[in-house]
Amino acid sequence: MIPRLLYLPASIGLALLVLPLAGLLLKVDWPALPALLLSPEALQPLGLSLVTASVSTLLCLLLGVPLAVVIARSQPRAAGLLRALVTVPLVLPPLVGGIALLSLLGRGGVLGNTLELAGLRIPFTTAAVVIAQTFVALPFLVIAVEGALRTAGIRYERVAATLGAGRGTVFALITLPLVGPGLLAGTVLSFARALGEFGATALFAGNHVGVTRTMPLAIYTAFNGSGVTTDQAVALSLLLIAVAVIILVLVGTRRASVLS
Amino acid sequence: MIPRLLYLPASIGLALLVLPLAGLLLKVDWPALPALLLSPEALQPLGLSLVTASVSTLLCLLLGVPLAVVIARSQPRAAGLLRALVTVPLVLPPLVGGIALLSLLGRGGVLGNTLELAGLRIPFTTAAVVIAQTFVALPFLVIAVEGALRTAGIRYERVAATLGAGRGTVFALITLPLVGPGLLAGTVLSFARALGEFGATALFAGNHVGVTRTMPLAIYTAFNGSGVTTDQAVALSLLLIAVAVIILVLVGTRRASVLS
Amino acid sequence: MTATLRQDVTALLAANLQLTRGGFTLDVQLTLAPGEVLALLGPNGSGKSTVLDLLAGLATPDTGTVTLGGATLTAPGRLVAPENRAIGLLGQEPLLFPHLSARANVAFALRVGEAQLNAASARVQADRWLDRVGLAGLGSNLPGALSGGQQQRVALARALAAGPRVLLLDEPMAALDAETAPFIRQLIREQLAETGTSAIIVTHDIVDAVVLADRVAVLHHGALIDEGTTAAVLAAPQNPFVAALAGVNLVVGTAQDGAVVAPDGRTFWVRPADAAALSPATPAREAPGSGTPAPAAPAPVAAVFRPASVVVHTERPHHASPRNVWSARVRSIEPGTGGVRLRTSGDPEVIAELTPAAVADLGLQVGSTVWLSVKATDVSAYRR
Amino acid sequence: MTATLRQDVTALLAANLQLTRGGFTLDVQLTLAPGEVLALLGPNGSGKSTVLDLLAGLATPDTGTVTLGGATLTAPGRLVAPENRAIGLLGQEPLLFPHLSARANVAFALRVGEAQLNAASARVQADRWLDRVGLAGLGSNLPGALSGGQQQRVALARALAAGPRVLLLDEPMAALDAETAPFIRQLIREQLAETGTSAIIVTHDIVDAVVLADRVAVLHHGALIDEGTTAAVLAAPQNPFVAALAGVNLVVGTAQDGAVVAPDGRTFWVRPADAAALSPATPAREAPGSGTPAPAAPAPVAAVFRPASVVVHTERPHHASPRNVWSARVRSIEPGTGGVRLRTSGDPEVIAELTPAAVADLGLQVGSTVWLSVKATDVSAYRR
Amino acid sequence: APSNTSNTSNTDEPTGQGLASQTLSVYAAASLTGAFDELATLLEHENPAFDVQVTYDGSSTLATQIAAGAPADVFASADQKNMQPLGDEALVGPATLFAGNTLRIAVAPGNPLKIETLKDLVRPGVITVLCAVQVPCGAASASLLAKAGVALSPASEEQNVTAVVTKIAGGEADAGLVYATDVAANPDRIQGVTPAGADAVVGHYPIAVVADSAHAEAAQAFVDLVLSPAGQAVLAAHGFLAP
Ligand SMILES: Nc1ncnc2c1ncn2[C@@H]1O[C@H](COP(=O)(O)OP(=O)(O)OP(=O)(O)O)[C@@H](O)[C@H]1O
Ligand SMILES: Nc1ncnc2c1ncn2[C@@H]1O[C@H](COP(=O)(O)OP(=O)(O)OP(=O)(O)O)[C@@H](O)[C@H]1O
Ligand SMILES: [Mg+2]
Ligand SMILES: [Mg+2]
Repeated sequence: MIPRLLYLPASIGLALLVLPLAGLLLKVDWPALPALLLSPEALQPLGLSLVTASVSTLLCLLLGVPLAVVIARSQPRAAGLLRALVTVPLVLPPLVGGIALLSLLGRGGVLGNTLELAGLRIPFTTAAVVIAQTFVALPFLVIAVEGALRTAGIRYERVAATLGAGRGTVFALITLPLVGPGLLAGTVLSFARALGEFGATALFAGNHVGVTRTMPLAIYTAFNGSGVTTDQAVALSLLLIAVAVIILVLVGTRRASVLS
Repeated sequence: MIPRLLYLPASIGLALLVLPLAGLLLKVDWPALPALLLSPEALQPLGLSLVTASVSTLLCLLLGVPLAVVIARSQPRAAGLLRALVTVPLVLPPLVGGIALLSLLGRGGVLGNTLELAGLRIPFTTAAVVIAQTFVALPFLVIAVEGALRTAGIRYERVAATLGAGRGTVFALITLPLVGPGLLAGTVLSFARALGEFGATALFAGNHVGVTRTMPLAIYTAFNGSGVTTDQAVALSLLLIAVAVIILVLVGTRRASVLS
Repeated sequence: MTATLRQDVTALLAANLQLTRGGFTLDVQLTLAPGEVLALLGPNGSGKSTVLDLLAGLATPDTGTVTLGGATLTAPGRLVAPENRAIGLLGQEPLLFPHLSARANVAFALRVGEAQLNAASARVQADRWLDRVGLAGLGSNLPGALSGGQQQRVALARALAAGPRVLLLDEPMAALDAETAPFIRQLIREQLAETGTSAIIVTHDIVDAVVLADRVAVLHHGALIDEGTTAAVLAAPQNPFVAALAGVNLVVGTAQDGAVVAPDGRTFWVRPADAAALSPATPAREAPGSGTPAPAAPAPVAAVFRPASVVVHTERPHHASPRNVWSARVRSIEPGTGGVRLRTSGDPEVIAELTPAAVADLGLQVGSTVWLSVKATDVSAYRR
Repeated sequence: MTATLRQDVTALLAANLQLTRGGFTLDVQLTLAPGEVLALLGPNGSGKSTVLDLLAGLATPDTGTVTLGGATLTAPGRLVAPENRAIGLLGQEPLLFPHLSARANVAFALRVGEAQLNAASARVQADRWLDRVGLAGLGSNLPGALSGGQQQRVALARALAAGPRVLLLDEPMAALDAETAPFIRQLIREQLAETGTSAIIVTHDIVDAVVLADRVAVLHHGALIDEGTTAAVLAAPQNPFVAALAGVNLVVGTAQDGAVVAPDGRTFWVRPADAAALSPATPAREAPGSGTPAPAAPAPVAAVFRPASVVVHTERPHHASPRNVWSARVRSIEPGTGGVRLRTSGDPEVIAELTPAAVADLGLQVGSTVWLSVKATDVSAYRR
Repeated sequence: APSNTSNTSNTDEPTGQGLASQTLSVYAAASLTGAFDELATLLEHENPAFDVQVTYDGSSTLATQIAAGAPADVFASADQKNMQPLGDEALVGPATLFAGNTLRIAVAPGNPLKIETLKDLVRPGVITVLCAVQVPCGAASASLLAKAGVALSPASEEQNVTAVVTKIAGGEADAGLVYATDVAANPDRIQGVTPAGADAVVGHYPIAVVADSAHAEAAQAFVDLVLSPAGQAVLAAHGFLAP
């Protein structure tokens, strides 16, 4: 059922996404790779990245799914406005996201001052990493799930209601399963975005080994380290990509089996 | 039809996305703002950003929609793999995207060498900006449209075929309009992402006034110039956000009216 | 409206609904007594599904109210949510939850509906329900792996299993096969009677109305044009739709000397017993919405006769006893289950039913000119 | 299969299809002559919609072929795309394109189908089609703003407008109201005849088969169990489904001295003309799939009689002439369009139809024990 | 208070002796990477109780973070511009200049295009990249070019000097202006050419203890080490000039 004409642009699109990654492979110093990948400089940021990205994704689900429901079920005008608000963080250059978070939660920030009085300091902690990642990843989840909710429509929810099911039951047993594919897509997108997050984290959370140095920051550090070639940065990137591909393929296959 | 329990997390989610932006507003040097925003230092990058992001979005549509169709109509296994490949660029820290593009299209790159012989040089040109933006924005379009295609299903396409409609006709008159909302969401996402793109652009395209200095690069440059006060960077960010919000709301409202 | 006011005191469900959607306007008053089953009939697009949506709380009327057992469900500024109404709705499409098996679809209703069963007993009961609708063994099939009629039966089982106080069924027998339909009809009948559930059943099949309903109401262009027991409504069709449903010819015209004059001028003499009723002085059976007719206007009257009562001749019958004789052209000839049906020209068209042998003998073809006759004693009449 | 082979030479469409889906197995051979209209009947889930999907190219059989006018459409390793088959399909759901108005839905078929009209004339013609199906004025409505029956009519107009060589209609009359149905049936009939289109019509309404089809085929559990002219098939039902469709009682049993012995031992004497045919030596009307019966086995035979032929007594009739007399319990009493229908115990159950007055006179209730009789001359019989 | 802090901790006190094990956080400009890594090791060696963590980034990023309350103890900036506002706000103690840096023309190893002077940078066909004037190396480059009277329109104004090095090492650009220390740090990837007048343009690096530092004494110890002859020797080995 695929118009033959589409295969050409589809191939170009795929090539545009995949070939640069293949290009990276050519830059890898293969003999030195194994030692580097097993060094604490590689494994510690990787661990931190996986943990923070997972927590962020969870937060995205907890906050984003409800937000998506509210938007999807709002009047068109309100939904349009909410959707625009949710999309704005996407437009922010990563650095600006960091400035914005600092200006809210940093010393001198509106909320930051209050928190400081309560003895809580968020910036430059692992919590800051999670917040920065959630901030940048949340829009993906919301937009993806909202789209799925809208496409799924409310026909089945209405049927469930006429059978006597309360809203919570309908949400858990009907709505969520029906938007399963969209939810999974949104989760994948936001996990990927959280895993790759660099800009806002760099400014808002800093770059402290073991605390806030996630994989992207480790790559940045390796890249900026004078005297070090880009080799290390490329190797670390490769590691990040490999882990991401494994996770994505695992999820993708599970998703496929759910759908089929 | 919205379970009441969802309003709390939804509000927190929205606050997380919106409050940092509000925090930014507090950092603005309002009296100096109008002059700054009307200066060429602000308007030229804005113009360049809008032009390049629009072209990138167009490219995303041309390449991404076919790719999304191919994935959506593939066997589950193949689709899972393709989807994972398409998602990987999301994981890349922006800097690595830049390295990857350079290693492919740069002077020493695989394709770059060939292009060089043909007299084509891509880095440091506006074309490089567009390529970098397309590279980072394309996954959004593909994932969003693929999800919409999958949810829309093929029932109507099958009906159209039994009426005698060829694949191209079905695609243009049935498939595309049916995934309208998903397509619009994907377009918005990829435009937003292209507009905010900084990392890959900085490395792959460089930072040349009028040629490759897009708004995010201008913001970063301003940030480096003004240091701690960040006034100018914030002002420029504000301009970018304002333009983005206007575009998003306009599109969102149009989208709402299409849906209603 | 008279009918409504008459029943309000004993009504379980009472509704007064106004709604405009584009060019379509709905204005309906109806009531349902406890345990009563009402068949809601009407042509396509007359607003039947819309009425059910309004009753179930899935749509909001522009103005109007819905009350159930005295409690207000719908009123200006008030809309009790569908899940809190105890009104079930089986819509025109089965809409089985696509991610749940047939069994799980029914079990869902048993868990969230009146029964509030736990997961395990809901599964057991669901299988019993599937058995009752003739789908034993298909419980594990997802809706996509069920045929259209099988889906319809699961949806029906699900709606019945929810156990609401009032059940709204929108063409519940559509898509069912001829062998199954009577059993399912019987199942609905027994289930409603056993549980004392009131119901409104939308159907295009007069058999459903006859078997299932205590009373029928006929909707036309968003307004109720007739209401009463099935027999009464079918005996005196108020409009061509009801006549078609009853399978009779209906001539609406004006009264003249105990006969009915059709719009095209044909005069239909009617049986003596009814001829008197055509005189303006005698009050007719009151149709809902008719109110008190203005005495000055010529009262509209109707004549009704069965297609089988119409005799077809190729020449003008001189010696025959029928007083009603006219000529017409044959518009169409179709086989029917009761013989061959001839549709003949005129305003209104008249349908004659005769045996295939007769059609052959008379050499009838589409376009033939024929003479038709019907005995006055076969024509009943009434004031509208 | 004999029927298939017989017709192969003149067949426009010929299909031999095998498919297994979960517990369901389909194995069907069928042919369609040019201009022929075949009614495909069968209980829910017997595979009718599946057959149409396979013919239209929307599904692939496990094995088998489909040929149209000699060209192979489906074969191992070959599947001509639906859009290149010239086979139209109106599915069981209307599936109007939700983003296109009623007019645009029909116009789509006129543009991409046989007619290949340009946009402007497609719009004009589409409005004409909407007029023909009684929807003039609703052309601009989106499908969401149409009632169920209105959607069905648009879908039918769209399918007819595409002008395929073979048209497959899956319950095209479902959801239509009683007044409209005859007109739409006539429209389908005329359109198919005018354009010489061959068609297969799936329906649960025997009227559709009688009015529209030249021939009927009965599908049961994925296999064709009967085939022939409507009259022939209804006169000698091959199984309870067909009997239900024909509205008759069917007793399948073994032949004994010119009578039919039911599974529960009741003996049904049949009319003399048919009694001879029950003897094993006489060849019966050959049913498709029956092949040559093994001569040793007791040949299954069937007795058929109308519910109205069954007389109900409260005591054993001594003096009565009918040779067939038996007692049974009343299982259910339902009003029907032809009177009151009594379902009585036994294997098989027997339905009796009598007037409401008779029911009252006899004081019948569910559970009553009654005596039933039917005259041998009212019972026809045949070998299966 | 900040001004006192630097005075109370003295070099002649036994450095860090008797202090509990503590982690010292140094925020340093990216160009200091090699040298400060060595100095950190040196301090830890001298005083095993110290665990020195150095965070490298652009000076403006680091300054912004310190202003927002980042847990830094020492800040070493690549220019005065980013140190000044922190001092004005009393967020850091008094700053001391501890190193200088000069510019080099960076070219591909072997100098294939034979670039010897600043004027060669404007030769047709030569792709030159510079730091943006907003960052320290860019400001220095602008000043050097202005003094030499060369009007140069670079192919790109990079956000930091590493990007300039990367572009030249990767072959995207033919030449650029980088710090002498960058040339020293990347001997295999780029080659340095000293332009005339380079010594006249010196970038100055200030260092200061952060006012909020929880480890003020240790912080001062690090600053003292940097300023000590041993520290200066390390810096010189990495190509830095004396302040
Ligand atoms: N948005 C709308 N604009 C215009 N007309 C509308 C709109 N929505 C519904 N209608 C009209 O409302 C009428 C009532 O529809 P409804 O579905 O209630 O009919 P119904 O009696 O159930 O018919 P059916 O027997 O075909 O199911 C239809 O004539 C339909 O065209
Ligand atoms: N994936 C599957 N697994 C098991 N059974 C299936 C699957 N898909 C379809 N079936 C079965 O195939 C049979 C044929 O379905 P089909 O839709 O062709 O029936 P039908 O004759 O059109 O019935 P109806 O009159 O109800 O429309 C059904 O019994 C259905 O349960
Ligand atoms: Mg309806
Ligand atoms: Mg079917």
